[in-house]
Amino acid sequence: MSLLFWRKSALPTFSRGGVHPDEHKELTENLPIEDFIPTNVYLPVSQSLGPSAEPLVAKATKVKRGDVIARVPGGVSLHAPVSGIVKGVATGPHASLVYDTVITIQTKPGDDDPQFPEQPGWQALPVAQMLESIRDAGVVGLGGAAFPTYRKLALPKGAKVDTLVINGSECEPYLTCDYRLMLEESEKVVLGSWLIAKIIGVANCVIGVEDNKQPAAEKMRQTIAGLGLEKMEPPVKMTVVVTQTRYPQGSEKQLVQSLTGRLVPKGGLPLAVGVVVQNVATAIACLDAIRNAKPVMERVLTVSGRGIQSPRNLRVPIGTSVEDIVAHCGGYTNDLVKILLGGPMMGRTIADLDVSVTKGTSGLLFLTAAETSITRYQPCISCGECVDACPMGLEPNRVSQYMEVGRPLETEQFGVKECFECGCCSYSCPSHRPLVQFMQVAKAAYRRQERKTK
Amino acid sequence: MADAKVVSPHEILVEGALPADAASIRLVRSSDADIPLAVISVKPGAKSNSFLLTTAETLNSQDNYQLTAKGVDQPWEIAPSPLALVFSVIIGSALINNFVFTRYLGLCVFFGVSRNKDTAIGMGVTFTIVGLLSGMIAWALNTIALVPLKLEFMQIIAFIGIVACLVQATDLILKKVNPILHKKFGIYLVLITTNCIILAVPLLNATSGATMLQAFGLSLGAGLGFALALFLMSCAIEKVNMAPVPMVFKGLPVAFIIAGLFALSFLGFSGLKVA
Amino acid sequence: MSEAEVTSPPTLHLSSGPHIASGRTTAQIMWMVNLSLLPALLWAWAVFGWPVLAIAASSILGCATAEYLSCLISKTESTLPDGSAVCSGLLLAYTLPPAIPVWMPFIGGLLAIVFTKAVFGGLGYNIFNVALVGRAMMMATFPVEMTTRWLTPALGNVDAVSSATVLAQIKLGGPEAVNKILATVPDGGHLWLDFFLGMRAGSVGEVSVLMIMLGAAFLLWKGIIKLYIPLSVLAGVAVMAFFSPAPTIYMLSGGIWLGAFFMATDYVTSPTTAKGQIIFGLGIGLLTGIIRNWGGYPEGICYAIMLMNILTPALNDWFRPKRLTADGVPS
Amino acid sequence: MTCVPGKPVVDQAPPSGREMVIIAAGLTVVCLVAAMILGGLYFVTQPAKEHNLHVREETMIRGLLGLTPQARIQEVRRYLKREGKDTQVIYLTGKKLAQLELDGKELAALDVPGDVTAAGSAEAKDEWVKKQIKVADPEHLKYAGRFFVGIEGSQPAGYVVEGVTLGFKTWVRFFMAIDSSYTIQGVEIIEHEEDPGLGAEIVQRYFKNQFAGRSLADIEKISVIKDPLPKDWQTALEQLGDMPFRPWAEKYREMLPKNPNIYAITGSTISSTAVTVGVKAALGNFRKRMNIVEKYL
Amino acid sequence: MSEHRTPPPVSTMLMRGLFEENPIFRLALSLCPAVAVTTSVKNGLMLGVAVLVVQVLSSMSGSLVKHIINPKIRIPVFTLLIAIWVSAMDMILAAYFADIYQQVGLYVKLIVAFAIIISRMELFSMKHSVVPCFWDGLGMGLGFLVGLVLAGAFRELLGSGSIFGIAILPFKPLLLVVLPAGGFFTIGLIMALFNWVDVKRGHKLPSGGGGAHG
Repeated sequence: MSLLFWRKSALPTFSRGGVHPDEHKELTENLPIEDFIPTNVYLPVSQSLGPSAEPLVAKATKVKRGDVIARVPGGVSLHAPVSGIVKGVATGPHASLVYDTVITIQTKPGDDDPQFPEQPGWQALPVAQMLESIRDAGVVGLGGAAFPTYRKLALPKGAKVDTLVINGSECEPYLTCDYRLMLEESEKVVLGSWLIAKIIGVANCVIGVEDNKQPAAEKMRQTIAGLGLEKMEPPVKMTVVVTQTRYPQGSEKQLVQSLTGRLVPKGGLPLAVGVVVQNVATAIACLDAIRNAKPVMERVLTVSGRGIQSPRNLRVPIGTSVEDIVAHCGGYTNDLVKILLGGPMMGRTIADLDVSVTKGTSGLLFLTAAETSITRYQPCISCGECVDACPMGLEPNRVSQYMEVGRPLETEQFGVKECFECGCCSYSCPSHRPLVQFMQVAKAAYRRQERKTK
Repeated sequence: MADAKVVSPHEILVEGALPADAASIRLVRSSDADIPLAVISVKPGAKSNSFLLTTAETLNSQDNYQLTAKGVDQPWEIAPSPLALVFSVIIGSALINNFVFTRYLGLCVFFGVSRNKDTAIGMGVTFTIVGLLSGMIAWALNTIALVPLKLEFMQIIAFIGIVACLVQATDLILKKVNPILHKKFGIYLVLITTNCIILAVPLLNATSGATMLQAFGLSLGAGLGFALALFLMSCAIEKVNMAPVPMVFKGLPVAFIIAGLFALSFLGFSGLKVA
Repeated sequence: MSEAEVTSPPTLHLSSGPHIASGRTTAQIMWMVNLSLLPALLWAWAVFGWPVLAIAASSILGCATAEYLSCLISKTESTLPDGSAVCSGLLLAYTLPPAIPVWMPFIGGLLAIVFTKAVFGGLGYNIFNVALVGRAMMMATFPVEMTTRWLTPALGNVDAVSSATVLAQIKLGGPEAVNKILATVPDGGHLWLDFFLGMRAGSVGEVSVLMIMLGAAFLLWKGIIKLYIPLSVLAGVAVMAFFSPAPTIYMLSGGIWLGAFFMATDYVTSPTTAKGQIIFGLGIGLLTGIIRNWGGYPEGICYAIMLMNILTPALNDWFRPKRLTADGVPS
Repeated sequence: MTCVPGKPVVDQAPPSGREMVIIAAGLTVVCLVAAMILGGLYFVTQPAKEHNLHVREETMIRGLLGLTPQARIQEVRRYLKREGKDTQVIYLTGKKLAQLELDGKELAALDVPGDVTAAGSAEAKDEWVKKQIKVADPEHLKYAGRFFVGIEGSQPAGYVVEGVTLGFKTWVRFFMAIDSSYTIQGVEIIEHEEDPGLGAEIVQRYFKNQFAGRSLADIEKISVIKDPLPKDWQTALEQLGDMPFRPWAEKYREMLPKNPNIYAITGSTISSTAVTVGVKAALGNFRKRMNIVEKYL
Repeated sequence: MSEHRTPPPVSTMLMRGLFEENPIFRLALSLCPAVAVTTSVKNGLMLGVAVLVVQVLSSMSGSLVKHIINPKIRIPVFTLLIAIWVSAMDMILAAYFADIYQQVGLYVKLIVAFAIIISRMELFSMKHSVVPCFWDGLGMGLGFLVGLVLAGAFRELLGSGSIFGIAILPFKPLLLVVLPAGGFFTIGLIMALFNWVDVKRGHKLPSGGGGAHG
């Protein structure tokens, strides 16, 4: 795959590592976003990183679309994605926490449901108020991390930021929701980006799009030109940069390097090199929050894989259960072996269909045995594929060897602490070694040790 | 003093005035000074006042020769340069006849200390220094006292005494002079006394009647060779420690097999001629 | 709303990501290497005749037997299908003189697998290249057969006259031997062409540089090997060729190409980073030259690779991949 | 501490001054006693060692030359005296100590007392010679080589020369037996470090016995060839035995002219050539030296 | 230290050195000669006997002098004792067994550095009287001797095709076995064999491999 001279494209990209798995985007990339509203939504209260939220409703409460139903004290809120009746507040399954408090709402649309019209003068709101709106709207990073956006945008004092990077890379195979958003709602993306730029006070915004999404890049360019951002107040210079299609192009550190050439220091954030990164979907959410005072109630996700009868790009209320989506998409095929929340590289498997969509769910993949890898792993043959694939320049092979003999606390020298678990190593390993898992366990061992010494 | 050296198996390059006719030149191997070697021709060399002698017999650059010429007072002594000599002894004892892999000496310490790379380096450095010192002292004692006084039967006792005293002395001095270094290398000093290489070097020197330079070369080469072996072994052991070695081979058996494979690789150096 | 009745799904697999893989497997790599070795074997068969196939079979059988038995004894699943034992056997056969008694490669393969691989826990844990240890062991065990059983190549009818390899002749005879060799080339013939194509006495699989290049090109195309090691090996040898009376012969014979492209690039026993690989390759090249020019063996690359194999763990420690951190310095 | 279990001495409290004296005195006494015991043993074993060595060499020489039990073996030792440009060669034979110029001109010659001649040990002889020849620095007078004369009755029955040659790895030391017409009677390898299976084959009869029966003229023309050893020739060489000076089988004599060259050991041309070159040189040098030293024997 | 412990039965003392605490294969002490001189049975036997004698004499003399030496200089005195016996052995072998001595001479001299001897003096002679020391020394020495002879026999048989210089192997010997590398392989294999026997007998393997482990 990689000869001595392996860069085949002149497009910008990150300096080392990365893989290029089969994209499989053709399954959904030409399908417009469809709306789907299920009869019931199941809302786990924990929807963002950080402390968990407390439910504010009880059984039989009538809720309207946009009502706050749970809140993290002093933090982001969870809103009712549909109008209806709370059927229960009880322990239920959560995509990643296994169990959580789940609010179940039966959908019952009413005539007086809020419509969230455009707020007058929204462009001129003070920054502090904008941040408040973002917080109240429950905006979190919709790329998957689900980090509260207001916290990311509230820059620490003295932080020097000069560039906003909008992440339209969508480097995970199968996923096409961001692509569809850029095509269908490019104006919202651009305006949202402009808003974020205004909030963090930068005049330069770069939108990174991988070259397998050329139509989206073209659309974005046209939209930017059409909107005339230079003339708006404040003026923002917005450019679309097409990058190489190479996983993990969408990872913050890699994207910052691809687009600005800057290297984020070890253990640091892009902020350290004057960059803030936001996902395209998050930009839209920010725009909704400020322009329409509309909280995050729904999200666009890709339902794909050969294990589902009809793949779709869906806009669903937060809390839509996998089971309802499966039913909506025609059911699964018989050779289904794995259901994933997220992309195939970093997504998580789920055990049952009663899990529901959270704010961070960007995809729902139904993989068949032919698509996924279920093999026993073999000894490391030191081929170095993982070292070549690691975008951070770590040595997963050696970490795995140390882990196999139970020496996790000697692996820092190979960089485990810098691993962000993109999965390139495991993907490229011909011996199918669970390298990311080894890295995770090693990191856990260090965390445990740090806890003990504290 | 005019210089002369063997430049190829049949040629000697001589600097200085030399009669042009081969008959008036007498070239002998120093150990066979009574048998002249036939000189075929004398030609002017590339540099001015230098001559190239061609001989019928094959010359050896490691050997000593003597060249005399009619009308020239000083004879030319042709000997391998001391530096080359020491170098060849060092390479010989460190690589070609590595004490660990071809003479099997120092194995206890070798297998004991090679578990960890840092320890291996520490031991290697300490050993090389102490080994060089003890080798030279033992050589001096042997040449100055034991041989002239016909006390060769005391060699073993004398050499082991020197090693023990030297280790103790180094320990004391190091403790006083550089406590940090002592803390780092002190533990290895105790182990050195149980390493048979340190005893084998003076014994070999005594048996072969080595000159000071040879003794120096052998002591240094043995130390370096041991340090190298230790380091390489520690690298391998670190790797093997992560391997699912079959149970009966765990520990020493597999270490021996690695040593065997090392010895096999070091065969590549056999027959190496260091000029 | 629901359009289909959702029944309980089939057994779902739970695992953490990534859930897709590159599709390459260890066995695939090994068998591709085996495939890439075939041109050289075909050439050997063409110029040396049937015995070379017997040698290859014997050596593969030796390796496979040892591999099978070691799996049997350690009660683990047989690792024969992964093709690595076959690969070792094939490579071992390539380093042997074509007229060696057929039972010897069997012994060599057997010993090589046992002492280099089985004892250490199997594929991936060996420190030395299995095939080369096999050759070195055979060299020590059957020194006469390993140094004298050469065949003069002839397309069609095999000339069974044994002679020393060209490098051995040069080592013994010096410049005069070179002249003698040059004199054997008919007017209008090209010595280098004979060597490049493989019309010379040599080990089974290394005589034809062209065939080795073909195999290597396949591996390069498939991305199984990279050029760092082979190129630096060749560069190292090229430096040392200046000391030789016949640089062309020096560069085109003695198994350098086989060693550079197929032995030194063995994943398990070579460093993983580019820098480490370059140092590794240069080390092999220079050591080969040292052994050839001043040492006891006319070919030398076998021991050079083994000696550098010893250093591989250290090279992996010394040459770390460049981290994607601001200072880019591995901590 | 891998090798010596138990506490190392250094861990204990340092001894007091008084204790130190006692310890030192004790150690000194022990050392002295040890030295005395070993010295005594040395005086017992040293002569035995030398005697045994002498006997071994004599047995080998007798065998090589095929001497009768009554025959006597006389060692001839050669020394070089070098002072400045002046070099002299000194021979110690059974009768004379001859001090000669390099070209053979006699400078001095004295009779050797019987006890020195008979002494088995080389050391005794060297010491006696050093007493007779005055040099400024003992380093200036050096032992340079030796050969043996086998004497039947009062006539020399043959000579054995000690020679060295540089083999594939290190020096190869050999004995070469010669009769009075400079025909080689046999070659015996005394010491070598060649590779087993390869160069080490020089000790095999089929190789070393190839030199037997060659005259000086034969040897001067001899070269090493890499052809395979003919089967019948090999059989003859094997049958010749280690100690070949016996009435040779007619067959062997017939075969010798058919094989004028030395067949190299397969795979060890360097070692084979080295021994051949060594034998050639040793024989040539011996003849030159015999011209000078013969009259002192 | 002056109290004598009750010595174990003679058979135990003898057998201990042969198997359980075999100085070469179990304790992994004094490995150098095990590889170096075992190219033939004869060499192994000769060095084995030398070690046996030195071991017995050193153990006994150590036991004799243990009351009169200052504990602070115990190790130097023990070393000296060993050196005396080794020197004596060396001279005797050089004088009367010159041909084998030529091959094993250096290793005879190096017996002085063999850890097995001083460790037995430390562990056993310090606590027991002369007679048990004799048996213990004999056991350890025999263990060493048997180890050397075993390795020597294996290597001579496979590597030279003979035993005691008498050719018995019908096929071409494997030269590798007499080379340095072969020595290491042989000892490694015999050690593995000892481990295997131990596993079969239901013992646990020594965790440290006798002080040195890979």
